[in-house]
Amino acid sequence: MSTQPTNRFVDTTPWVDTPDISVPERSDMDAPAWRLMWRSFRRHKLALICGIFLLISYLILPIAGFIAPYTPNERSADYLYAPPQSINLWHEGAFIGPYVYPITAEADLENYRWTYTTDETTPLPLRFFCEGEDYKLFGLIPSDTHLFCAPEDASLFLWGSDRLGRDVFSRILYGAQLSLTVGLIGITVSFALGITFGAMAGYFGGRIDWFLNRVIEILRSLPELPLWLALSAAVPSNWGPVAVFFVISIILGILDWPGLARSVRAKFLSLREEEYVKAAEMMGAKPGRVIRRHLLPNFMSHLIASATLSIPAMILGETALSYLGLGLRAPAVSWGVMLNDAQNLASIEIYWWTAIPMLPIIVVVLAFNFLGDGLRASLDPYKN
Amino acid sequence: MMFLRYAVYRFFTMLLTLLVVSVLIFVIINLPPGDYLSNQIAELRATGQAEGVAKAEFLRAEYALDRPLWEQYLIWVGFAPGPQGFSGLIQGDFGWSFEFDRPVGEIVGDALWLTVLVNLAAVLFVYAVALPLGVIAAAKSETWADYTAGFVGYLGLATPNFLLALILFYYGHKYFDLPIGGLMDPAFEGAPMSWPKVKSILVHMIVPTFVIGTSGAAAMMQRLRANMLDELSKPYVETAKAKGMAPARLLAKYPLRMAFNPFVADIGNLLPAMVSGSVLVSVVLGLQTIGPYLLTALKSQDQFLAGFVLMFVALLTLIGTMISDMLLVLLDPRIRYGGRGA
Amino acid sequence: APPLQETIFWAAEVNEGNLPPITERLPDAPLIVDLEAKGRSYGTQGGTLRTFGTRSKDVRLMSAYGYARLVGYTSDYTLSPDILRDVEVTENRKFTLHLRPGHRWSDGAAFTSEDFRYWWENVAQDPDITPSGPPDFMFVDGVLGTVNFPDPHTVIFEWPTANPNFLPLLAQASPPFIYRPSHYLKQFHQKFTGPGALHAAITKARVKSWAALHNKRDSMSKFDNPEQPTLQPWINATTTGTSRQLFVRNPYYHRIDARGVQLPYIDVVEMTIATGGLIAAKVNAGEADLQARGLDFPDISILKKGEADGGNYRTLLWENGAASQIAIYPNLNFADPVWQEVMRDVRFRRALSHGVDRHMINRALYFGLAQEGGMTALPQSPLYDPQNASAYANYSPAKANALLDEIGLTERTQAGIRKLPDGRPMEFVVETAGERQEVENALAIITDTWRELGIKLVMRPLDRDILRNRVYAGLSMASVWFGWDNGLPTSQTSPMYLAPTNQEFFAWPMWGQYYQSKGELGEQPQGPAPNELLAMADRWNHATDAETRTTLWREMLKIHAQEVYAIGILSEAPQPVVVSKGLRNVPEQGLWAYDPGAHFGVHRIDEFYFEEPFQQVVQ
Amino acid sequence: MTSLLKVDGLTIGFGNADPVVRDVSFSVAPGETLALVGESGSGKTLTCRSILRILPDVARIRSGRIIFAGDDAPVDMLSLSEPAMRQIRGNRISMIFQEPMRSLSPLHRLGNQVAEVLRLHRSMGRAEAKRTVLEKFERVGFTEPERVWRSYPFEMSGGMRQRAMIAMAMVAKPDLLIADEPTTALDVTTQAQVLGLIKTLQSETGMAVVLVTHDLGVVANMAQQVVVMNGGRVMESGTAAEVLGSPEHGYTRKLFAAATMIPEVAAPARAVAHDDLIMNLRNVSKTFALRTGGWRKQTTVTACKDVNLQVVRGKTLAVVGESGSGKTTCARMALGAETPDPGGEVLFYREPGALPMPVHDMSVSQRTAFQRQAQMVFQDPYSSLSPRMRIGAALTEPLEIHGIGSRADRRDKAAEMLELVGLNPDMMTRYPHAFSGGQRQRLSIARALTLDPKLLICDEPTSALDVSVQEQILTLLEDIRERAALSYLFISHDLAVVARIADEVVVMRAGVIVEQAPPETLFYDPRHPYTKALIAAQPEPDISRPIDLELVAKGAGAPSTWPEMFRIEGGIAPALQDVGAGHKVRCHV
Ligand SMILES: Nc1ncnc2c1ncn2[C@@H]1O[C@H](COP(=O)(O)OP(=O)(O)OP(=O)(O)O)[C@@H](O)[C@H]1O
Ligand SMILES: Nc1ncnc2c1ncn2[C@@H]1O[C@H](COP(=O)(O)OP(=O)(O)OP(=O)(O)O)[C@@H](O)[C@H]1O
Ligand SMILES: [Mg+2]
Ligand SMILES: [Mg+2]
Repeated sequence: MSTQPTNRFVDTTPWVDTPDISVPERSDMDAPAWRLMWRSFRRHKLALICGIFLLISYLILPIAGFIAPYTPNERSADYLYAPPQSINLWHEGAFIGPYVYPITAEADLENYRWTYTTDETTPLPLRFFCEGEDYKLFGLIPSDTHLFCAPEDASLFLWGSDRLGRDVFSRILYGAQLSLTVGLIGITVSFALGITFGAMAGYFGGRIDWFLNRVIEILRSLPELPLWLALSAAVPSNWGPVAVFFVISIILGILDWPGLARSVRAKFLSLREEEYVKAAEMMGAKPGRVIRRHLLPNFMSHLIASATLSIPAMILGETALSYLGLGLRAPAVSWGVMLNDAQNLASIEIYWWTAIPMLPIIVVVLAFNFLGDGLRASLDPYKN
Repeated sequence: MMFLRYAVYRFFTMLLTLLVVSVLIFVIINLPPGDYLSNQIAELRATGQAEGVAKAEFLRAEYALDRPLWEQYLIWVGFAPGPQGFSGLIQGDFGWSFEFDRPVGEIVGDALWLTVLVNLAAVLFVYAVALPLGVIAAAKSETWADYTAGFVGYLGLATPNFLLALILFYYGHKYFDLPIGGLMDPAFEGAPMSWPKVKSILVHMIVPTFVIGTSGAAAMMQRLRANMLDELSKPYVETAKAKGMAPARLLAKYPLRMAFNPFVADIGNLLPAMVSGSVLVSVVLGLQTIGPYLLTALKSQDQFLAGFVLMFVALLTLIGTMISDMLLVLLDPRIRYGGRGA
Repeated sequence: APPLQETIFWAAEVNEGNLPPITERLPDAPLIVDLEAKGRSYGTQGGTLRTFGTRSKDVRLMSAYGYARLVGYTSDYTLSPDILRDVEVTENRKFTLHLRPGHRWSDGAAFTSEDFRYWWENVAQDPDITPSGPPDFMFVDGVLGTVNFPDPHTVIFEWPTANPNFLPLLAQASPPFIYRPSHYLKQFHQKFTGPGALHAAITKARVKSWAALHNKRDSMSKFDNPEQPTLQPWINATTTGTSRQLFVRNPYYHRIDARGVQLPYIDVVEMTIATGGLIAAKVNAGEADLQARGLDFPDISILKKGEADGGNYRTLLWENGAASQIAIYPNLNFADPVWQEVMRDVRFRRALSHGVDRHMINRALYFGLAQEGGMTALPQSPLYDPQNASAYANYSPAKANALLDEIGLTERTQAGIRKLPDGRPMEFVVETAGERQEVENALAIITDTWRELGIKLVMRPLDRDILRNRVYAGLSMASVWFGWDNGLPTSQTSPMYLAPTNQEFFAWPMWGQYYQSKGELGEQPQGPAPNELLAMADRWNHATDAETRTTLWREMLKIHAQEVYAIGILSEAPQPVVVSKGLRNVPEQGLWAYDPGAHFGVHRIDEFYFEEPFQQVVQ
Repeated sequence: MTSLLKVDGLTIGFGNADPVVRDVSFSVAPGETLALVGESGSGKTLTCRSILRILPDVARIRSGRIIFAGDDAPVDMLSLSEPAMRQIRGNRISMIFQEPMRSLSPLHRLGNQVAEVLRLHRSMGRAEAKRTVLEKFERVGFTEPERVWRSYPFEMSGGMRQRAMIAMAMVAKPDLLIADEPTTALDVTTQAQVLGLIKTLQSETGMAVVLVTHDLGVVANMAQQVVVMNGGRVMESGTAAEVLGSPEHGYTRKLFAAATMIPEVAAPARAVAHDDLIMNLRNVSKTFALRTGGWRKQTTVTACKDVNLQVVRGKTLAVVGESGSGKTTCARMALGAETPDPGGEVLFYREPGALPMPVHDMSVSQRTAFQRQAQMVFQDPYSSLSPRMRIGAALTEPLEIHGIGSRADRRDKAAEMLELVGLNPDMMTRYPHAFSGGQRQRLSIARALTLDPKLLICDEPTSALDVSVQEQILTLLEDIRERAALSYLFISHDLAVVARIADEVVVMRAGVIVEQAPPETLFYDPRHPYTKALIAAQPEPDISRPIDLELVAKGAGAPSTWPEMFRIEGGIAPALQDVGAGHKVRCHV
C-alpha cells in the first residue's frame, strides 16, 4: 500500500486479472426449492416449535383414546361439575409417584352447587397402561388400554368435569379429532375456489373478470341464513352430526370463496401490470404458469395470513350454526360443542373450567399463526 | 373522464345485478313449501278456526299470493300492477308483514338505521383498531408489540361471539356499570333524538361493537401486517426513507397504500358482511336491529319482510362492491379492467 | 265495607277533577280481599315492578299476570267469582252471571250486560268479524247456547245439556273474553259508525276493511292496544313497537283490601322485552323485581351466587306445574310405516320408558329435587295416583330388553343395534326445540342407557317452529317437549287434552288434527285405547256428578300411564322465581304453571307490594 | 480544505459471508466531485447506501466510520440517532438511486413524489413546491413538465424516470449529492444537460457530489477525485488528472484500456442489404392514453409514429435517440408486449424466405414458436425479474416453459449462461434483489440467451456495466451472432457501443426516425442536426478534452429551430428521404 502526495492511493496487494468465478457449490445449486425453504424456515425458532407442536397434535389425534383417561361420553354420576384435580408427586415429603387425592361431592342446596372436599390424607397413585372404557385406536382397532387412568374408586379430572360428570380433559382430546380436521375441508374448498376464480378474474380481466365478478356479487348478495334454515329442515334426520357438519363445512367453503377471490383479483389486476409478468409472458409462459409461478408467490403472505385466520372460524363455525340447529351436537364432541355448553353465566362465574376448551383453541390458533408467519418469513426474499 | 365513464357503466351493471339478485332472493324465499298465509290457513283449518281462514284467504288475495310465482315477483318489485295497482319495491311500498301485522316499512324503519349504525360502528372499530395495529405489527414485526397485538386479536377471534358477549356484559356490568343487551335504554325507544338518548345508545353500543368488531379487526390486522411486510423492503420504501420521511408518515403514504389493495377489494363488503354476519349476534344480544326481524321472518316465511331485509342487504353489498371497484382504480393507477393484452 | 282511601297515584288527577274520587270509581260492592285471612300482609300503594318478557308478544302476559277474570281460580285451584259478583249454576247448563253494579271499565264507562251483548251479537255472530260463526265453546253437543240479558247487571248463558267446561274456560290464563268494551269498539263497527268516519279510521290504520280494523283494535287478549279499556289491574300505557312496555294501575279496578286500599298495590309494571339468553344476566344484575320467565333450573346457581354477592333479590324455588318437565313423544303418526308400526306397539314404548335412568337424570340435572316418574297428574292433584307415576318408570334394561325381544326385534347389527323388521338399524331420532340445555343433557344420558337396549338415539335440535311443523306433518319420529301443561287436574278439569283431540299433543298430531278439523284433515285415531280416551272424554262432558267425572279421569290417566304415549322423565322441577327483597306477599312456595294458574295470576300480583315503594322508585 | 464527507475503513458484509465491501476510504470536499468507478458488483452502491444508512436488512456494517460535516460539528453517520438521520436524509444528503424505475412508488404521481422533499425539508407550500419542481423538471430536460408532474412512473420512459429521480434528489439543493449512475438511461445530450445542471448547482451552492459511473468520459468531464474499486476494495484513488492521466494499478489500466470510443471513420460504409429480414416493423405507431384522475379530459401521448424498422437476419440494427423518443415502445411492440395502433404491422420471418407471421395476430402454436425464437433484454432488468423467484428458477424458466431438457440439463445450462456473462453460478439460489445493478443486467441477458433465440431485442443491455465487463458482454453477443446467426435489435445510448456492434443505426427523436444509416456512414457523415448533436455530446475519457456541457446540452434544440430542411412544425414531419447508400434522413428535399 502506498499513499502518495495529494491523496493518491494505489492498492499494492497483488492483483490478478481473473474473473472471480469460483467453483460453484453444487449441492447448494442442486437443492430443490423446498430444501432451500426448509433451510430458511428452520431459522425461525418460534415457528419451528409451533410446527412441531401442531405436528404432534395431529399425530395424537388417532390415538387420543389412548391418552385420554376417559372416553368422551363417559359420565361419572358422582362427580358432577368437579373442579380440576391436581396431580402431585410428593406426599408429606415423600416421593410416591404421580397421585391424586380422592374427592367427594356434596350437593350444596343452599347455593345449588356441587361442592367438593378433598381428602388430603390418602394419596391414590395413578394407574398406568390400565384398562378403561373401550375406544378405537386410529378409529379402527378396538382397545381398552389407556395411558393413565384414575385410581380405583377415585376420579381423575385434570381439567374438571362438566355438568354430566364427563372429563373435560378427555373431551378436549377427543374434540380435537373433529375440531382440527373437518373444518379444514371447508377452508380447502374455499381457498381452492377463491384462488382459482380470483386469479382468473384478475389475470385475464375483461369479460372473464366481468362475469366472475357478477357471480361473486350475486353469491354475496344472496343470504346465507335462509339457506341454513332450509338446510336444517332438509337434512335427513338419521344423518350423524359429523356427516351434517361435514356437508356444512363444504357448503361454507363454497359460500366463502368470493371474499378471497376478490382480494386475489384485485391484487392480480395490479400485479399483472408488472414488468416481470410481461417478461414471463413474452417467454411464452402459459396463464396457468404465470399465475402459479409469478403472481401467487407475490400474494402468498396474504394467503397464508388468511388461511391462518380461517382456523378459528373453522373450529368455531359450528357454534353460530348451532343456533339454527345445524352445528355439531352430542354425542359428537368438538371444542365448539363444549364451548356451546359453556355459554352461560354459571360457566363463566362458577364452573370456569367448563370454558377451558377456549385454551386449546387459542393455543392451536396461535400455533398456526406463528407457523404461518414463519412460513411467510421463509418465503420472504428480503429476509433470506 | 375515463373514470366517470367507468362509474356510470359500473352503476348500470349494478342495477342489472340487483335485478338478478332480486329474482334469486324471491325464489329462495319461496323455496320452502308454502307461504306464511297458507301455513297459517293450514294451521287454522287444523285447529278448526274457520274465522281466521277467511281472513287469511282475504289477505292472500289482497297481496296476490294466489297468483303464479312470476307474477307475484313482478308485483313485488313493482313491474306489474297488483290488486291495488303498482305498488312494489320501486314504488316504495315494501309490503306487509303478516307476522307482525304491520307494514314492513314501519317495522324496519328504526331497525334499519340502528343496524347501519351498529355495523358502521363496528366497521369503524375495525379500522380504528386494525389499521394502526396492523401497521405497527408489521413495522415492529417479531417484537413484543407484534406478538401482543396478534395474541389479543386471536383471543377475540377464538372466543365464540355469544360467550364473549356474555363475559363482557357480565363483567362490564359488574365493574363498569355497562348495560346488558339492547341498543338503548328502552325508555328512549321511539323518543325523539336527544342528548341523553344519544348517550344511552353510545353506552349500549360498546359491547356489541366490540363483539361484532373483534373478529373483523383481528382478521384485518393480521392480513394487513402480512401485506405490509411484503412491501416494507421494496426499493420505493428506501427511496422514501432516503427523503428523510418520518416513519409514520412514510408507512402511511407508501407501503400502506400498496398493502391496502386486497382490502379495498373487499372494503365494500365489510358493511354488508357485518350486517348479515351479525344477524345471529343481534338475536342473542337482543339488539334492536333488523337481525331478529329477519330471523323471525325467515322462520315463519313472512315473505315481504324477509324479502325486503334481504334486498336491503343485497343492495348494500352491491353498492359496496361498486364502490370498491371504483376505489381500486383510484388506489392503483396501473389497474385496468380490460382483458389480456387489450 | 271499610272506609275507602284515595289512591295516591291518581290523587293529583282527582284533585284536578280529571278523575272522580275513589268512592265513585269503585263498584257498589267491590271485591274485598282479606289479606290477613290469606296469610298475607297489608301493603302500601306505590312503586314500579320491573320484569322481563322474552318476545314482543309477551305483552299479552300482562292479561294473565293481572288475572282479572269473570271467575278465577283461587290459590287452591277452586273457582270463585272475581269480576262477577256471583254466578248461579243451574244443572250445570244454565249460568247466571251477576255483574257488580257500578263496575267500570278503566276509562270510567260502566261495565254492564251491554258489553256482553255487544260481544254476543256484534262480535261472535257478526259474519264479517267472525265469518265462521260463534266460537266452538258456545256449542255443546252441536247445539248453540243462548244468551240473555235480563237487566244491566245480569247475563244468562244457557244450554240444553250440561256444559261443565264453561266456568273453567272463563278462568283460563287466556280465556275467551265474552264481553267487550262496547262503548269503545262501536266506533269501529259498521253497524254503529257511519262509513265516512270508518273509512278515515281504516286508512289511518293502514288496514283493508272495517272488520280488520275492529279486530286490530279489539285486543283483549293480546293486550297491546292502550286505548282499549280493560278490567285488568294494570292498563297498557305504551304504544306498540318498543321493547319496554309500561302498565299503570287501573283507577277503576274492582278489588280493595280489607283496609279500604284499592288494589293493585303496585302503581306501575314495567315489562321489558329482552332475549332469553340474557335474562339470567340481567336478573343477576338486579334489573328485575319479579321474574320467572326466561329463567330455568340451571340458572339457579348463578342466581344464588348473585344473591350471595349482595344482590337485592331472593331466589325462590317454585314447582313447575307441567305434568312433566321433560317428556319424549314417539310420534304415532310418523310417516314411516315400519317405524309407525313399531312405535304403536305399546311394548316398545314401555321398553323405552324402562330404559330411562330417571334417577340419574334427576341427580345430574336437578340435584335430585325433581320427581322421577312417568307423565301423569302431579301429587298435588286430587287425581294423583303413585302407581301411574311409577308405571314402567323404573330403570330396568332387563325388562326393556325382554319387551323388545318379545316384539321380535331380536336381530342386531354388528354394533349391537337392533334392527327394524325391514332390516334398518334402529336409529331413534328425537327432535328437540334446541332451547333447553337440560333436554340435551337428559338425552345424552338416555342415549347411553338406550344403547343398552340396542336402540341408537339420535338427537336433533331444531327451531321451535320448525319442530312443530315437522311434528304436525308427521315428519319427525319423536320429539321432546314438556308434559301436559296442566299437571294439576281436578275432576272438574276438562280431560279433553288426554284424548286425541289436539295436534299439540306430539304423540298423535294427525289424530288431533282429525278431531280439530272435524275429519277434514289428519287421520282417524286407530286402536282401542285412543278411541276409548275419546269416548271417555265425551262421557265426562255429559256427566253431571263429580264421582263419575273422577272415575273417568282416573281411568283416562290410567290408560295414559299404561300406554305410555309420552315417556315422562321427571316432573316438578324447581322453577326459579326471582323476587326483589323489598317485594312482599310473594308466596315462598308456589306452582309455576300457565294453565291453570296463569303463571303469577293465581298468586295475585295485585296483592304484592313494595316494602318501601318510594325508595324503590328512586333507585 | 476540510472534507464534507469522510468514509474511513468501511467494511460491509452479508450474514456470515466474507465482506463485500472491504476497508473503503475516501473523502469529498464541498463543491467537489468524487467519481466512484469500478467493476460491476464491486460494492459501489453499497458504499453509497451505507452513507445514508439504507442498506438491505441483512447487510451489516462490520467496521468503519462515516463522518459528515454537519452544520456545526462533524457527525458520525453510523451512530447517529434515527430522528437526527432523518434531518440529514433528503435534506443535506440526497441520493439518486441506480435503478430509478423500481425506486419510485408506482402508485403516486411523480410531481407528488418529487415535491414531497420540498414539503418535508423546506416546508414549502403546495404551489411554491410545484413551481420549484416544474422548474427543476425543465432543467433536467423535460419538454412537458406539467405532464410529468401528473404522470405515474409507469407512464414514463426509463430515462424520464431517471430524470425525475435526479430532479427529486436535487430539488432541495442538498450539501452532498450521491448519484449512483445517474445518467445510464439518458442519451448523451440529455446526459450533458443533467451533468451541466449538477455542475451549476455545485458552483451555486457548493454541493459536493459522489458520482458512481461507468462512463469514463463522464468521469473525465466531471470529477476532481477518482476512486477505483474492484472486488469490494479500493484499487486506486486520487485526483482525476492523476488517475486518468497515469493509471498505476493494473485494474485501472485494464479498465481504461477497455474504454470504447466512437471510432474515427474515414469513409462511409456500403448499404446493408435488406433482403433477408427476420423482423419488419411497418408503419407502427403507438398512442398511449394517460391516466387522468377524476373527471379531467383524457389526454394521449404519441410514443412513436410511423416507424419502420427492418432487422436483417444475422445483423444488428441499433436504435439510438433521445430519451423518451419511443425506442422501448418500438421494441415492446416488436415482441408483441404492446399492440401498435391500427395501421401498423409487425412481421416476423422464421426462416429465410418463410412467409411472414404477423406478431400481433398469431395462433397459439405460432406464438409459442415465436416466443421461443425472439427474446428480449429489458431496459429495466430489476423489474423484469420476479422478486420472489430465485435466480436459478428464473434462468431455467424459459427452458421449462418450452419443455427443453431435463431438470439437470436446464440447471447446467443456467450455470453455463451465468458463467458466460461473468457471474458465479453459486448465485443461483439468490433472489434478484441481492445483486448489484450490473449483475442484474447480466442476469437478464443470460436469461434471454438460454433459449438460443434467433432474434434478440436488447433494450440498453450494457448501460449498467463497467467498461471491462461491457467489453466482455459485447464480445459474447458478437460471438453468438457469428456462431448462431443471431439477429439483434439493439437499443443503446452509448454511441461507442453502437459503433462497435451495429450493422445499421436508426436515430430516433420525438417518436420518429430522423436518420438511418450504417454506423460508419452515420459517423462519417451525419446529416440530421439531432444526429450531429448526439455525436458531439459523446464525452471522451480524456480529461484534457472536456466537452462543453452547456453547449452540447442544448443538443439540436427544439425541432422548430432546426434548419428549414429538417424542421418539424405543427407535428408534421418531413418524410424520410434516402440520400444514398442506405442513408436515410428525415428532411425536405
Ligand atoms: N442483499 C444482498 N445479499 C447478498 N449479496 C448482495 C446483496 N446486495 C448486494 N449484494 C452483493 O454485493 C456486491 C456489491 O453490490 P453493489 O450493488 O454495491 O455493486 P455495485 O458496485 O453497485 O455494482 P454495479 O455497478 O453492478 O451496480 C455484489 O456482488 C452483490 O452481489
Ligand atoms: N404505459 C404508458 N402510458 C403512457 N405513456 C407511456 C407509456 N409507456 C411509454 N409512454 C410514453 O411514451 C414515450 C416513449 O417512451 P419509451 O419508453 O418508448 O421511450 P424510450 O425511447 O425508451 O426512452 P428511454 O431512452 O428514456 O428509455 C414517452 O413519452 C413515455 O412517456
Ligand atoms: Mg450499483
Ligand atoms: Mg426505454
